[in-house]
Amino acid sequence: MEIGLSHYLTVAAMLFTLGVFGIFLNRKNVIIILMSIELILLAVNINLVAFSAFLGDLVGQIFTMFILTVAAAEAAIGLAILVVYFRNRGTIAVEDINMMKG
Amino acid sequence: MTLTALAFYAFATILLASAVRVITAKNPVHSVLFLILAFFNAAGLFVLIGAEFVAFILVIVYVGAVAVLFLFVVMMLDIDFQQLRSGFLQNLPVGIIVGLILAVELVALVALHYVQPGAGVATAAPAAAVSNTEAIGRVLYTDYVYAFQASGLILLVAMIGAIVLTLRHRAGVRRQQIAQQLDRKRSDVVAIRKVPTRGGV
Amino acid sequence: MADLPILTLTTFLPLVGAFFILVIRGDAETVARNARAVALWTSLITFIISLFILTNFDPSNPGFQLVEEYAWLPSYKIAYIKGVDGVSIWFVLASTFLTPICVLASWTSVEKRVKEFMIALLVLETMMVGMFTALDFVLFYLFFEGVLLPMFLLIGVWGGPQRVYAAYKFFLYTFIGSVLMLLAILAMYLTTGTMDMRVMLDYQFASDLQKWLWVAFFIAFAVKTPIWPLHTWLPFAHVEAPTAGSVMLAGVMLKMGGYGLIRANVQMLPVGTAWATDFVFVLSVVAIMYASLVALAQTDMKKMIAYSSVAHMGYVTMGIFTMNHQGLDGAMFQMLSHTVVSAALFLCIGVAYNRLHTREMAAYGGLAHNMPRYAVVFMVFMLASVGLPGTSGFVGEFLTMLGAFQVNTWVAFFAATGLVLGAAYMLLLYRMLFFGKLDKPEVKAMPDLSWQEMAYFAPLIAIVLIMGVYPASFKDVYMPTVEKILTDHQASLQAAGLTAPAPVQAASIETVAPAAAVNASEN
Amino acid sequence: MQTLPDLLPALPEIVLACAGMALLMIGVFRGEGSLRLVSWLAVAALVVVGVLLVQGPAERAVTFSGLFVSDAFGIFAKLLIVTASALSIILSMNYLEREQLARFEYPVLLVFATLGMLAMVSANNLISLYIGLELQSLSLYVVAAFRRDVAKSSEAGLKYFVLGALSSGLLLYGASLVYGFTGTTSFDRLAVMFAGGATPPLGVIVGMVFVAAGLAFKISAVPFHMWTPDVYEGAPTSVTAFFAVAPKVAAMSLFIRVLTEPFGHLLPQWQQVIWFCSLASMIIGALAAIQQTNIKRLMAYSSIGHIGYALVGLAAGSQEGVRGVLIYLAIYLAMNVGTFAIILSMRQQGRMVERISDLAGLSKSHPLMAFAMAMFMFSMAGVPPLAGFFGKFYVFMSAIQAGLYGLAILGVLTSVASCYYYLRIIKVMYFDDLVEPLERPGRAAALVMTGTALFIFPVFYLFAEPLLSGAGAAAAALFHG
Amino acid sequence: MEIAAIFLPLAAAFIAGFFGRFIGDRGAQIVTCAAVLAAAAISVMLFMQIGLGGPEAARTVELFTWIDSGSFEVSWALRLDTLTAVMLVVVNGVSAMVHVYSVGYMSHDPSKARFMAYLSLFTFMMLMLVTADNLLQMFFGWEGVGLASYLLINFWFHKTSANDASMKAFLVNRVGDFGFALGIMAVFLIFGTIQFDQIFAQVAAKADLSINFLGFQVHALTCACLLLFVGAMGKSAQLGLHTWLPDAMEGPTPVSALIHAATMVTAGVFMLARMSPVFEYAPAALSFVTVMGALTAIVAATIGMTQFDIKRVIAYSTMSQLGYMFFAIGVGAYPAAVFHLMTHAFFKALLFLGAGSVIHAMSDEQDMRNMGGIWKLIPVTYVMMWIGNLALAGIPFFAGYYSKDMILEVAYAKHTAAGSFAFWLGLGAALMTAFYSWRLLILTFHGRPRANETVMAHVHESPLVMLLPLCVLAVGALFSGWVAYDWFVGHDWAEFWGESILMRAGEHGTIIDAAHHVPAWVPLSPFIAGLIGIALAYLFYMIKPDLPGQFVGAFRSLHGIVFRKYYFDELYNALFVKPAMALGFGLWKGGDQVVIDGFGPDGAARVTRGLSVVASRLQTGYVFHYAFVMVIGVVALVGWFWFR
Repeated sequence: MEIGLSHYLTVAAMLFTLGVFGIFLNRKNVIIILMSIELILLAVNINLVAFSAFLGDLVGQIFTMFILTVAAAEAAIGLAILVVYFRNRGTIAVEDINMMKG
Repeated sequence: MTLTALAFYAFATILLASAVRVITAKNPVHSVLFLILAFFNAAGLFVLIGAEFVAFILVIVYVGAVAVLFLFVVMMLDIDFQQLRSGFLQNLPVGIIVGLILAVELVALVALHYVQPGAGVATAAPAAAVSNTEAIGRVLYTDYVYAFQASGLILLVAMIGAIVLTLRHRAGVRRQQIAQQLDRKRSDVVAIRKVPTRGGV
Repeated sequence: MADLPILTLTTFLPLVGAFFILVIRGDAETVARNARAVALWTSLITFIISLFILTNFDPSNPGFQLVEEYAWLPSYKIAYIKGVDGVSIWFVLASTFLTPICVLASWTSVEKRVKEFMIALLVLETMMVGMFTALDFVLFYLFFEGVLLPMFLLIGVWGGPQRVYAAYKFFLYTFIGSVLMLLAILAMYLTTGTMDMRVMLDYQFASDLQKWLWVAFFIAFAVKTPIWPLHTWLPFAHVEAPTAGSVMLAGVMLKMGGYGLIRANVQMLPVGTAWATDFVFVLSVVAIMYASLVALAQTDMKKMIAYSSVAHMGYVTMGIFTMNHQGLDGAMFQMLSHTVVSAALFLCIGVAYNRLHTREMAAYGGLAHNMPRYAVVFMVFMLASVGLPGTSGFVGEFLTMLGAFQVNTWVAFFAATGLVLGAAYMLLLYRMLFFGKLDKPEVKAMPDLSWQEMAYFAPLIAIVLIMGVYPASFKDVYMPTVEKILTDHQASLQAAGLTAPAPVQAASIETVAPAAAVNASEN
Repeated sequence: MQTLPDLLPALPEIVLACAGMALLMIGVFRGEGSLRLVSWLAVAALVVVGVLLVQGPAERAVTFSGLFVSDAFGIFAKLLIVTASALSIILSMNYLEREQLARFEYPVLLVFATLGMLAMVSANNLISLYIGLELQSLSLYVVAAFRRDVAKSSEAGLKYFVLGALSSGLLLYGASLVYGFTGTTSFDRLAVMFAGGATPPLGVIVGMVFVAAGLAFKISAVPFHMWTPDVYEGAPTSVTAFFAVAPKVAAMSLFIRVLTEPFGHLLPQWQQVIWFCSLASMIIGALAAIQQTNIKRLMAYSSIGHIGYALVGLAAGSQEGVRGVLIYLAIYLAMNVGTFAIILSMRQQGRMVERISDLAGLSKSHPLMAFAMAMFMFSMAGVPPLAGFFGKFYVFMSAIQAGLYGLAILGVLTSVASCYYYLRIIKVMYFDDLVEPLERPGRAAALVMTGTALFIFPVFYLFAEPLLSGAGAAAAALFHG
Repeated sequence: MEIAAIFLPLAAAFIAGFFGRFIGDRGAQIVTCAAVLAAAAISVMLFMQIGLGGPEAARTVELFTWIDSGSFEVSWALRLDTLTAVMLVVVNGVSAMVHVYSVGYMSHDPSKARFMAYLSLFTFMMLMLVTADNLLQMFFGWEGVGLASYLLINFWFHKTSANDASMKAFLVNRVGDFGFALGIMAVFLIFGTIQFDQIFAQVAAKADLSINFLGFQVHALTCACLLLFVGAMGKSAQLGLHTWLPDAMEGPTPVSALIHAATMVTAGVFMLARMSPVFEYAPAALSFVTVMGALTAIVAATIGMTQFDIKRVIAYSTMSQLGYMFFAIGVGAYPAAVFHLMTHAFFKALLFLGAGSVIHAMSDEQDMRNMGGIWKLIPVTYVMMWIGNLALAGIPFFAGYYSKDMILEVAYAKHTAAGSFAFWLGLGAALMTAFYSWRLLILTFHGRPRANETVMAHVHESPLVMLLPLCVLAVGALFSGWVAYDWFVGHDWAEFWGESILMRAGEHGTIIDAAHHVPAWVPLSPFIAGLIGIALAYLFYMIKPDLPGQFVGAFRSLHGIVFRKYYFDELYNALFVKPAMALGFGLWKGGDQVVIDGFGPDGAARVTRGLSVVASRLQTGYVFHYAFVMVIGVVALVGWFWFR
């Protein structure tokens, strides 16, 4: 059985789903949410790289690199915000993040 | 079953399994470690598919920087893991249903509906003789210079942001002022007074 | 004067006055005094200028006159077009005529925030005049809705205890009605490619489209008019509004609905009109009887007059949709008459309210003893409201019923019950206020009309009587237009392949004895 | 040999980027207390950019290997963005100083955010789209949490960040699908591919939906709006003022460009999506706002509603529709900036207040301010004769033209419902009694509120035509072929 | 000249009403009396000129256009023909007497000027009514007199009972006017005009038309006539719409004399006479008129026998006499009706003014049970009342004899079921008329005094200014029948009436001609009935004063019904007034507030608020919920494309 594009895409799709799943099922720890986001981005990257390879087109890989760059920056900012939040509230439990609602 | 297939399934399985652990692990430290594992496996997949450069970047940038940063923050925040332990998932059933629908939609999409786009789309098709890394290098600073520069700005913003948000000048924190220390003269600091005896202070 | 853009001048002069009031500075007393003076003079000058509209108007010409046209938003084919014809001219004058009266009526009764009050009043005038003179649909809509803003504030800031509810209800109710009209206007624009109402008047819209458009316009104007069952905002708005607000509301704003019905529904959408005539008849008749009965049950005098307005406007809608000479003519006249009479009645109530600060009828009684002048004034308007022949109220009411009788005797029959019911509640009101023993000390202390009050009642009385005895003085101005509307209506119905809904109509329009209405039987 | 790309079309962006870095340096070297200087310099830079935009060539120019496009549409949108940014920087200075937030990074971050927005508007490729979007978003995440010692602010930042990252993920996933199913990320090529009129593969459509979802998040269209109220409430008010306008305009412009240029021929496919989002936004915006007591939160729902109306024009998918949206955005900008100028002036006894009831009796203590606010509220409600009406007017016109009768009817009905809460503010200001007067507004705020108020009423009336024709040209640029 | 006759009272009313304060009470009295007297003099001259000058003297004076709407054209105009001339004399004549009388009667009232103004205003309105050359102007006068009546009944507006009575009068009249207005519309629909000349010219041609009224295909002229008759019923207090008339006695007595006896209430008769050319072609309508008239005559007479208020008795008598006039019209004898109208005006005004004089003498006491034994104290009044009653009872050679006999004769001569019905009822009513007339006389003037002593001490004859009008009217009551018999219904009638009244000839010529050929017992019967009535009254109240009590005791239930006026007021209250109020209240609270507002604006607002609570609850504040919503959104949208 030849490993084709669909296999990669399926893996990516499942990974993406897991990432999404992680975000909205997690109630305890914001960091997990940030990691879920990393999973989503990873899924996107797998998708892009797989497409790129099977299309014989480099754009996907270039795109992936930019995504990696931006994701790193995003992680930095996300963690910074998290730290600020933690300093203010002394918790990072997702359930506690609801001072504002309605 | 070829070796590639075997490798693919191995990487893919470990990748997904560790992803599951990432979101289910009770201890965030474990989550981070599983995340790193996932990254490694994804890099493996990239290598399998022939995208070495991206794979390296993934390992270097992600595992080396991002994941470690996560770990660092997790450690730093000093969270009471016991408190965080108890279960998630109040709306698990609905969540699972939605998640399953999403998975089915996406998987079915790529598995059943994939059509190779028409020919003649490859703009930056790597020449046969050129390695993956070189091919990327050729376009990254030419065709994609705009995006490259812009992502530089993004990193700059991230830097500014991180500093703005987390850097604090604490009042009353004493710092070592070497020049000042060296510059100190005895006369500035020590005053000798004659104390009369039995007079009290 | 003829060369000046009189209509524009009339429209925006109050705004200029409002601006001057805005920049008045000084201590509260001075500001109030100056604001009143400026408002009075501005509105008086506006009224005088608006009289030139009348003198420059050629009554024999049924089309639009004094037309002013400027490019405004050419990229959307929206222009600044103004003009008057027989249908609109009186409403312009009514607006400019009532505003100074309102200023006078608020002279002493409005004590807080006089400056803002006068500004709101003048802005209101601009909006009303603008609406009646607009010939571009966007302009029309702008002014039509623009009326809501000052009125909302008038009710909300200077109103009675329930003013907030009333203001909201008024605003949202009328707003929801007119947004649908906006869509209809857009649809018409997209069909004709212009916002020029003159073009739309001549345009033959597709029959199916006409019905939809008709419904949209009708809802908007039915709320404004108001037609049962879309009337419930009116009692609250009237009751809570300050006197000037009620006067403007009853005097002019309700006429916007009637004017719109004639202008848009009848003139532009003849097929829709023919299609919906019976429906409107039912609503009108229900309005007349229902509102009259409800008025009978009121103890608050403003509310009673408010419900009487609903009933009287029921005659208007009924008259309009008879689409015969007497009906349409009567509807126009009824609107004019109602303008004066209801405005005057609210002013009358204002007189009592200013002295005793209650609108409960039971709180009064026996006023005829100590306020004979007031009693006479009120009596005149009460009788006009009842529709006594010789007053303005009779002519319109009778003509509309006469028109309706030719179309459908049921309609006329039920409408005529309004004669009885209308008399019942008005007499009840008058009796509660003026008759009986004068035994309440605070009522006894009420002084009779001041000269200032007489000054604004006198012209109103004169108009009521002139309209009643020699209606031609008012009718001649719009008759050619009414005739043109009717002939156009027939022509477009024929063009659409529809004959007139009833042979009666054709007969009465051709000024032949309506023998066709009466089937010769062999006996 | 590779030649230097044509930089001229991107001149405004380049200038702004350089200016941003220069401002950063100035701030760093001058240290504390340089907020005002940096802010004014930032404003100056934005003005320069504005001038460059106006003076620059209006015809379509593509550069940076097709990653970047400059056209009349972009220029129109960028002008709006630059204006909004400049005004919000002006408005924020006083606020920041009084709230002990006077740090020079703030204007710098706003400049970078603005730069990101300009890049978004000019994106001609999914990659440049993403990069621009992230440049903007990252800056905004930071400023949302800018008031780092206040829990609400950091919560706002956190929520915004988490959901923003999720939306980026969605967008990227969609982009990857589009790329995979078509083989290209270039807008021009995508447009050519779909020009045939054949039904595209499902993958493209799904990808497009994901991309649309990502962008809908940025404009806070329902159901991707959930972050908006919390972030608006939690973020520092000056940030909220900024959020309410510039990013909305940018994201909306980008949304328009994406849907009309590369996916322009897929109108039948995305029309329903936009139809749904539009309707849902109008309804949620109108309904949820009624319950609010916090004026910032109210403005959040109001902006959701407004986006719904703007989307009505987009749902029409026609040149007229786009034109309507652009006009809507321009008017929306004026109303919002003006309103926030007033909200930023809501101070009692030296502290900010943000409850609606704090406005009670404003018409007595500050009649002109109350009047301006009333104008803004009526305008937002879309009551003629204020400019807000014209915004709705044009979008609904295009909706009817496109046959979207149901959307138009429901739209106008929700506009009545939304009227309810706008009227409530007026009611509080005019009908309620004065409890405690607000402090006098600062000069900058007063100027801005006067200016915008004048714009939405007399100025717009007399000089609307240039705006309308400008929007017309901008819309035409998108439908060039 | 004719303009002066009509507008002098208006001018007087205006002056007295608005400038009463400046010219004083005396001035107002002088102005109004002078104006009306002058008008009366002119009226007599006009009568000479037109009534006696032959048909060619009839003319119409156009003043100016009133309403002009398409084919609907109405002018203010004065139509002067014999009918009008007769009415002018009656109206102006009686009015002048009442004006003069009022000067004395109202001498203690503080608002004399107002009273005189109202009276003059009424006179003007009545004149407008009778000179109308079209239905609408008649309607103007019609409503105008209603207004004046309203004002005058309510003259003492501090009295609640007067308030009630005036409102009732206005409203009941409005019910009639409702029919009148519809009738005018029907006439317009049929003839295309409402001008009398033009209508009359077309009647014959339109005789066979039918019209769709309220879904029924009915004979056009009958329909129009019946509608007009509803108007007449209201104004002339015919059975069904009569309830206001007795209550109207709340007004000052001169008012009752002028308005509620002599002039206004006869407007219905006048209108039907005026419309005679149309009614002649609507026999079914005429039959209805006959029956209604006859019923009114008898019912009113029965009630009149039981009442104790002196004015009410006369009021019921008026109603009864109006019934006579109507059945005369019903059988087609318009001249007879107008004849009775004229004579009745004189003797009924005389009776009322006499009653006023009695009341004046008795210090405003109206209940006959508190009178008695005063005939020596006020002899002139006593004589006047005798004259009036004799005329009323139809005793030969008094005015009433001629007219009432004539009416009964024509009813008999009609030889139809309705005619005979009317004849026999009329005969019965004549008996009762005589009975209650003498009951009134005896109770008021004879027997022992039942008033208290202070009242009795003050009993005095009225001043000359009051007695003089009485005398003038008495002359009318004595001689008007005899003088006018030949003109009105005698051998000169055709020449006298000219074209102002149309009667179609039957087999014996017109009905008037036929009436001259009835059997001899017919003209005698009313006289005999009258004598029996007088005798009974004498028996009951003079000879055996306890007989009435026994009688009432024997027929308690019957008497109860009659005494309570057949429960019309109660019935109407229960049937119309209360339900209307209840309905109004119900529609207001239930219809407006619960249904319309509940399902309309308030309901919408409530639903909106409810939804808004739901909408803001969706905003939980939890970031995972937000993400969840986003994901659901995406899944749904994608799913939609999947399953589209």
